[in-house]
Amino acid sequence: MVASYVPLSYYLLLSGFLFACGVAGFLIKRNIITIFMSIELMLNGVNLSFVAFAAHWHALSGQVFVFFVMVVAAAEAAVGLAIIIAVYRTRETLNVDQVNLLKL
Amino acid sequence: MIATHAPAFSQTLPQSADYIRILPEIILSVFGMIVMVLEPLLDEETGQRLLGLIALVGTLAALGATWFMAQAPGLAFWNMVQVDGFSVFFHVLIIAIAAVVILSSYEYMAVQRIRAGEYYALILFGAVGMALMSSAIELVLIFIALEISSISSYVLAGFRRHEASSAESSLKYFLLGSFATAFFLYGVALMFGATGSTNIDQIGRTLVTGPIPVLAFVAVAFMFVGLGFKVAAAPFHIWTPDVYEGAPAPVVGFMSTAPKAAAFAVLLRVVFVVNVHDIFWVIWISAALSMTLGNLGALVQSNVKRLLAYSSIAHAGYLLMAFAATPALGTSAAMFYTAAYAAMNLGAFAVVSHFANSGERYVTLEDYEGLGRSSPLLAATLTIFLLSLIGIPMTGGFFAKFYVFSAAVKANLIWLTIIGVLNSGVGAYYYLRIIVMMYMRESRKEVPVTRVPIPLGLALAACLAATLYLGIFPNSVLQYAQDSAWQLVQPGPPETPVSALVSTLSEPR
Amino acid sequence: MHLILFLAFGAVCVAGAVNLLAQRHPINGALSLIAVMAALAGEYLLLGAEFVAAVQVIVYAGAIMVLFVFVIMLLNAGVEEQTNGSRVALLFGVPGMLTGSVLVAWVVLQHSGTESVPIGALPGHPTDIAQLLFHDFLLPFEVTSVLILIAIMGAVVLASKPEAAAGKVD
Amino acid sequence: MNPNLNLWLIPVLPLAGAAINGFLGKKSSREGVTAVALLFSGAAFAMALWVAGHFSSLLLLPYHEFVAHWIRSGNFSADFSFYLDQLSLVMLLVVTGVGFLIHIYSVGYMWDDPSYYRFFSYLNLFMFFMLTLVLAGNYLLMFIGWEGVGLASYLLIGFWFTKDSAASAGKKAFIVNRIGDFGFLIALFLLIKHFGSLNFQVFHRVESFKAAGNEGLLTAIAILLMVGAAGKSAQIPLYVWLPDAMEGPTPVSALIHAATMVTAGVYMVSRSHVIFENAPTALMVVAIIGTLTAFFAATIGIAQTDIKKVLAYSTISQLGYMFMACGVGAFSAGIFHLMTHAFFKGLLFLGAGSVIHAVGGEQDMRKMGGLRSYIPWTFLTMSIATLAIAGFPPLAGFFSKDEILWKVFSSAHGSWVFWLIGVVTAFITSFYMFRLWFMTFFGDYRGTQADSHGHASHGHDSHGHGGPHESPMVMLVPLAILAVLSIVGGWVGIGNHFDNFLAPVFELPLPAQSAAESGGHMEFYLTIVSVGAAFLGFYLAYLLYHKRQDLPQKIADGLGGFYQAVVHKYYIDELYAALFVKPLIDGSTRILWQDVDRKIIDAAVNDAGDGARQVSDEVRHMQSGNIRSYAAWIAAGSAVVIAFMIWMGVGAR
Amino acid sequence: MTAGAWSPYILTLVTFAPLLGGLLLILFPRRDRDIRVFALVVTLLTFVLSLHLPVYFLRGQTDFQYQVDKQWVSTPNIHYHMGVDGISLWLVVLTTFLTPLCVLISWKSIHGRVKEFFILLLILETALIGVFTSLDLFLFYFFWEATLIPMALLIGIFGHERKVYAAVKFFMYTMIGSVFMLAAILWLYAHTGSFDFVVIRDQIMSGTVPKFPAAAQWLFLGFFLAFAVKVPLFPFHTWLPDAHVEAPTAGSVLLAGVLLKMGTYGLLRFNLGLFPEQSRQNAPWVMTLALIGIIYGALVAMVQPNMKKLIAYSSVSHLGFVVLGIFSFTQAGLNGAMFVMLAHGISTGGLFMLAGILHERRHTYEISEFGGLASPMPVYAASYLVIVLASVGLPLLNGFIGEFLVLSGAFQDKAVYGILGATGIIWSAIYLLWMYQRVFFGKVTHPVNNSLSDLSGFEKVAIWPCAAVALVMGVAPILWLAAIDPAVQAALTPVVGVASRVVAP
Repeated sequence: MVASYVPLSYYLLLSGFLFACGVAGFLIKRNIITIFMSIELMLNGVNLSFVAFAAHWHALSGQVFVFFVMVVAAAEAAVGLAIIIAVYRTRETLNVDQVNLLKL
Repeated sequence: MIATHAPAFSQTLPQSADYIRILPEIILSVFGMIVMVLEPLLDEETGQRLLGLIALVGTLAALGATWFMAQAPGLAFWNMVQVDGFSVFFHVLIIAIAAVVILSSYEYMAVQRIRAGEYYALILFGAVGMALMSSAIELVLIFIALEISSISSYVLAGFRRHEASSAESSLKYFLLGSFATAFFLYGVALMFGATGSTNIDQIGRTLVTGPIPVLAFVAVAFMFVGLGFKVAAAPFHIWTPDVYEGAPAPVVGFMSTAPKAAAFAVLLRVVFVVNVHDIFWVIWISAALSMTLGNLGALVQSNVKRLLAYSSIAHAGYLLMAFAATPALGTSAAMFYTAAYAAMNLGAFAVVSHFANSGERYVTLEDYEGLGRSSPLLAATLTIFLLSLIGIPMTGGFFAKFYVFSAAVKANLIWLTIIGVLNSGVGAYYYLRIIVMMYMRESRKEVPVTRVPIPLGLALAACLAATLYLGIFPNSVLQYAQDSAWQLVQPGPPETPVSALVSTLSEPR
Repeated sequence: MHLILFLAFGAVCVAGAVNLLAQRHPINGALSLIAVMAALAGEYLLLGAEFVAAVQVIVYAGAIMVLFVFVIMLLNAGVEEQTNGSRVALLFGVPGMLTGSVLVAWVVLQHSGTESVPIGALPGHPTDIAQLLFHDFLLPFEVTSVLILIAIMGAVVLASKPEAAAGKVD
Repeated sequence: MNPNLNLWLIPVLPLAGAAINGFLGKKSSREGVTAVALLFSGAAFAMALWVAGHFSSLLLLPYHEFVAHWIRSGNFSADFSFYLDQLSLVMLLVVTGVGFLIHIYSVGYMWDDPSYYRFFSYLNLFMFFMLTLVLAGNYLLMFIGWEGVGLASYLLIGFWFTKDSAASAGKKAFIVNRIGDFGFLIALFLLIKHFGSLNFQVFHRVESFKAAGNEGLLTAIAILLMVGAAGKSAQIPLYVWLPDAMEGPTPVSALIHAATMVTAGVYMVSRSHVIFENAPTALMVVAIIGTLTAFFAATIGIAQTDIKKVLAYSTISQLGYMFMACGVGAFSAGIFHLMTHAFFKGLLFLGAGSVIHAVGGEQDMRKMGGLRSYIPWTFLTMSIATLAIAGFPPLAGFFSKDEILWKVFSSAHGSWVFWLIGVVTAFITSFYMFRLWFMTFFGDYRGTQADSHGHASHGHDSHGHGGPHESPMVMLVPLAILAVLSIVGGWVGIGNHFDNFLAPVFELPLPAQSAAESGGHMEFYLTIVSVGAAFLGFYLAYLLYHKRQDLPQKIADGLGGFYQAVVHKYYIDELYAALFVKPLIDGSTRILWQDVDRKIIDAAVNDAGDGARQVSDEVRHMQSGNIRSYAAWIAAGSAVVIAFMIWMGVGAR
Repeated sequence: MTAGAWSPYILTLVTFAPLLGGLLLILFPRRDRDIRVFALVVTLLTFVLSLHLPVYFLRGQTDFQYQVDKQWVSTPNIHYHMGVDGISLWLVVLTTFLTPLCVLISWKSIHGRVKEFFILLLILETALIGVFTSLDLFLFYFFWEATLIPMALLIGIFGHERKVYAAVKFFMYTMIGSVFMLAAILWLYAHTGSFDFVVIRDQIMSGTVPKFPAAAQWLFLGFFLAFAVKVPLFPFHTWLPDAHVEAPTAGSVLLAGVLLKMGTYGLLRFNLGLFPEQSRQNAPWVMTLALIGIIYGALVAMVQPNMKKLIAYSSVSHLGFVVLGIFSFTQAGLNGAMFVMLAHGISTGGLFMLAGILHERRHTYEISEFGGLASPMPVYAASYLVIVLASVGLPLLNGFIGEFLVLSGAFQDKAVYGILGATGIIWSAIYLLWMYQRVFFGKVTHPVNNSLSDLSGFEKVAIWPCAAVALVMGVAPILWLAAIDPAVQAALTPVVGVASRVVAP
């Protein structure tokens, strides 16, 4: 019976993988929106480990944290997308590599 | 190993004391809403004045409120916020910064044709977040507050959004900011995993007892990345110049002081309360890097805002030196530094924003040629701020650097100190360049010099007064900082490891 | 049994994440992200966090991602072109990311203990959560209102047409 | 107890004169200036005489007079204190007396000079310093006078500063003297280090010091002192400044560069005789230098055509005699010659001045001749002086020179080599002096009026007037007095009176009659020889420059290169220029300034600055402006941080 | 004694009177004449006040006098601790003496921005006095840095062609030099818990400072570097010529007259006072540098075509004497060093004024532009000669006393030092007299020079005091030495104390 339980570390590995994917996405994707999405991916990864730890510690506060993360994610989404729109208005592009007026 | 809250449902409601302990935040948000609501009802001109006035009143009221808050030290809202000298200090600082920024924005609003309502509201709300950061001891709250301050800064950075540069800076700030936030968050998660709690005090207590799990180390690392980004510490500083260059000048003044102060407050709590002293080396290196990169980067800049951005990186480096020092000294030194830095940097940016004129046309060094002749008073003021940034006696910057360095030396960080003093020597050069431009060159280009409006004058006067006061009578402020720092780190975790660690290398050889 | 479920959901997550990286078109990226979220909801269920799972589906996958898709449509973002603006990203970033994640993974395996998590070990009853949310975490909860307020305001300020602003001052 | 002589007044009086003339002279009339100058220098002379009068009444000698503290540093102290004994008395009289006479002479000589007052102010200033030197109670005070006379001579040589040669000559004199002073200073440092004091009382400790096995140190001190003396008294190798110094007005040459200042070296050496006597090696050095200088300078004197240059070299040569004397321990003889030399050489210069004055500023003897009819008085006095210096008995020069030669031969430190050279020098001396005499006063006048006008232009003290003419009374009177002194001045040496007078200073045993007896005949023969040398010189000069005036040219051609060398003073100046001056200037300019300062140090500094900017440029390029690269930095940085922390954490447990 | 009533306040008064004046000046209307007069009055007043110090100074007493010690900042424990001994006493007076002359010399030469000029000058004076009077290391550093800005601005705003370069160079050189001192000071504070010079010195002497032996050498170097740059010692001297050539006359006067002394004063007070043992150990190479400075400076000065550059390099040479004297650790050497400081302040200050006067008339410092000036401007030439001779070190003028004492001190320490140093007297004669000849003697080469006007009233009033003081100092050095000697003796005792330990084997 015990054997069939899933070790905590598995969850953590999964969450870590998601987080890493998010980072990778930020690094390799060109489209601003996609980059933003990979940030969301990172947050999801974090959420998973929160929940896993919550279960591990028997501490609900972990789960509560997840809610707040979601709220923040929503807020970020709203503002972020607005910013993206603003940028698109001024630059007519969604490619990060072309958003580099400010440099040096 | 029990969760923060009692499993039994306690039906107690918040006491009035709880509310008093967050009174400034409440007042700020209330005024923020008022501004927001009034904004559509007023036409442009009256809007500019009235809303600004209201916001100013709000900040002043909040400042008053901090006094009440200071009267009621202790925990509030079930260990969410802790009111102590430390948090009061940063409340006052942040709110004062907000007030000054509002004052110095008055003219800017009109010149840059910016919608005042949201602007002031955002500043007020942002102040709420930052103030909370300084008093929160619950990672959840810290996270939320951090986000509030960040998001408001993202938006403020993009306020001149018909300018491509402004939008871009906003985007950069936003994307990288949330990227860093994710790191911070992951750190929090791991910390929660390592200790089973998200309450800083509890974490600290857990970690002091028994061996520290490696997970905690990783967690601290991740949190440091997140916070390091916010305070623009190398190697996470890299966003700063671009964002500062693109963002509206007064906003930069705000961004470079208030959120930084708040982030430093959090960092202080994290580093010194969650005392994983091995972070020491990371901070050591980060400090050295920040100073060096910041100063070197600034040497050849021709855009004043960008130059000051690099200088802010360097100053973050100086500040971090304090973190590498022993808690009590380091904390007080860092607190003093944030205050002094806020005063002088706000002042400098106030001048810059006034001088930049509409569309921020005049922000290159050449534009400052002969300013000493065309408007001596303004030039003299800016000079004093710059001297303070260099760290010349009679100015706050001098004592700030001085305390940080002496804290470092006390902790036997001889080499870090030498790097620091060398940097402050080299750094003098680029501030001097501005002074040289203003006094020793004749203006070649026609730069209109508009007279300084009263609000800006007030702002400048305030900054000037603060800078000089801190430079001549640093005692009171420093005393306060030290007392509160003492409270903060009491019962200070054993300092021996740190000293032992550093004393090994810092033997003069 | 649980292990199998975990692996199943996990496989979906991984697939979705990788797909997000692989896909060139934002829409596909968004869809694969939604898939990831859905699968995560499953994982939450395995961990006994029903309420979280629900919210995950409703708010995250439902609301936020819809917003994304909406914006993608609005700006009718096409397939991203393969510019290479940054060598640094590939020279330092990716290796850094890899080493970092490997290290973290190693730490997780080594030091977080492998004691397994039984199903339903932590019944996340809405009542308990409410108790936490509206009592212990009351302040953060209230503060989020400010956060959202800012978000809305920011969105309005930034997304509103510049002409509007210009016309306003004229 | 001694009566208070108020010696300090003697130097201070001329100083007052100098100050008054210096500040007020410009306004006041020539007569006023004259009055002040003569009054104060005369007062000094009178005072000196008065002191001499009271000298016998002094109970204990030397007489000390403390005036005021000067330097007090730790246990070292040097005060304004004066010191009087027979030696300084002699010097005092010579300086004030000759000085006063020359003041009088100058009134006539400089009357037409536009900056008359400046001249007398300088001249009084010189008197002040010279008297300080003579009366000083310690070496440091002496050093004041020492450098002070250097200053005065600098000012007076460069008196006609619009003339570049004059200015350069002044500078040269000062700097060469400085080189000598350098040695003097080091000697003083040695004294301070080992005796802790510079007062002349240290002499009492010299014997014990030597007994302690420090003869080497004493030798060093003595030689260094000699270096100083060589600078001041124009001895080899530092004599080069004196001939140039003739650029100054002739009275200056007479006073400073013949009678008084240049003899300061002799005085100083005699003053330090205790040290020298205890350092035989040093004595030998002094003797050699003196002898060489005497001979060497004399040879140069042969070929000079400028009347003053001839006298200059003869001065150097005569000073050489004095050092020769000192070198063999016959200090009194040296001082004796110093005194007589002051008389006749002063007279010679004044006479030469009178001649120059007469021919309107001409100094080249080839443009003179036959002047004895024009300026009889000058001729007469000059002749006396010439006889005196040539060493014809019974004139002053004879006694002193003879004394020296005898001492050189007889004294313990002496040797016949010195004597031989001395005699040859005496011959040469008499030869070139009579050469001068004949060229100037005999034959027929070779100068033209046009010349005198021509020379009037280059800033000289000349006034275009017709024909050579006798000088005014005010100039002739000093000539006369000095002439008398040149005759009788030597008589004090008869029967060793002079020696005996100075004996207490030099602590010589009074010359035992026995020694005189034994040496009596020998001394007589030697005297014959030297006098013979003098006559020989006279005859040769007569032969070459009066009887067969074509011969000199032939001989010159015969000698060829050597003659040229002599004419050009053996190219010593050129040598020094090539050896020291040029390398110094070029080296400093090229290597030190251009290379080290600019190309190395300053360049290094600036490069550091530029380097910083270079790095800064690199740093800026981190700021590529590309968001993804920024993210990459963050990711990489965080990776490092995480790795480090994990390492730490693993280490921690 | 009547001084008693004043004594606690006099130093504060003297130090801050100029600053007060400067602040008042800010409120003045821009009427140049009033500003000049006011500045003159203030500086003269300061001078008169400062005379109180030597008048009531208790000679032969070694410890600090007129002390005032109030706590300024409680933590870190910074005190407003001021006091003078025989060493700093005269430097203060030197400062207050030179500043009025600077005002006079700038009377006509400064046209634009007169107000700023005099404000800066007054602030500078306060900072300079403060450096010499403060006994609290922090306070000292405070004033030390404070001198930087006004000087840099004076050079940069009122200077000549390459003023900016010179100003920045000056600033950066000194800044970077002094930060090391800051580090050293901080270390001392960290390990002694005090900034008070006296306290720290006593603690070090009693050997109660933890880790001191290990750090001492570095601390010594930290202080030394800051001072060496200021002096300036040989390899660090290149800022000086530029700064001097570009600076306005008053700037040069104070720079050469006082600022450089800050360096030597620091060496004497702090390096000797706090690190006697290290001073001993490092003396050989320090003295070598000093000797190089003496000879090198002189030789380079000799070939300068620019009068001000020449004087600047001569300062390098003279200050070399000072360092030589200080590190000879002999009574004579230190007395001499102190005396050279004062003498150099007077004579070089005078030289710069004279050069400035010439520049006013001809707007150039090139020596080749002049020649034969003695004819058109005799009084000027005479005054110049006196100052030159003082600087050459002619007995009975101030230069000689100091150099003689220094050299004899150095000689007592090691003969070769004295001998090499003594060559300096030859060099100085060469370059100064040569320059004097080229400028004043010979015929007037440039016709324009014929019409040069001689010294004006103001200029006489500015120059002649220097000449007079030079003479008095030469004739009656006892007046100064009486106060200096005991102080120097006190300063020496620790060094002599360690001497036995160090040079034993």
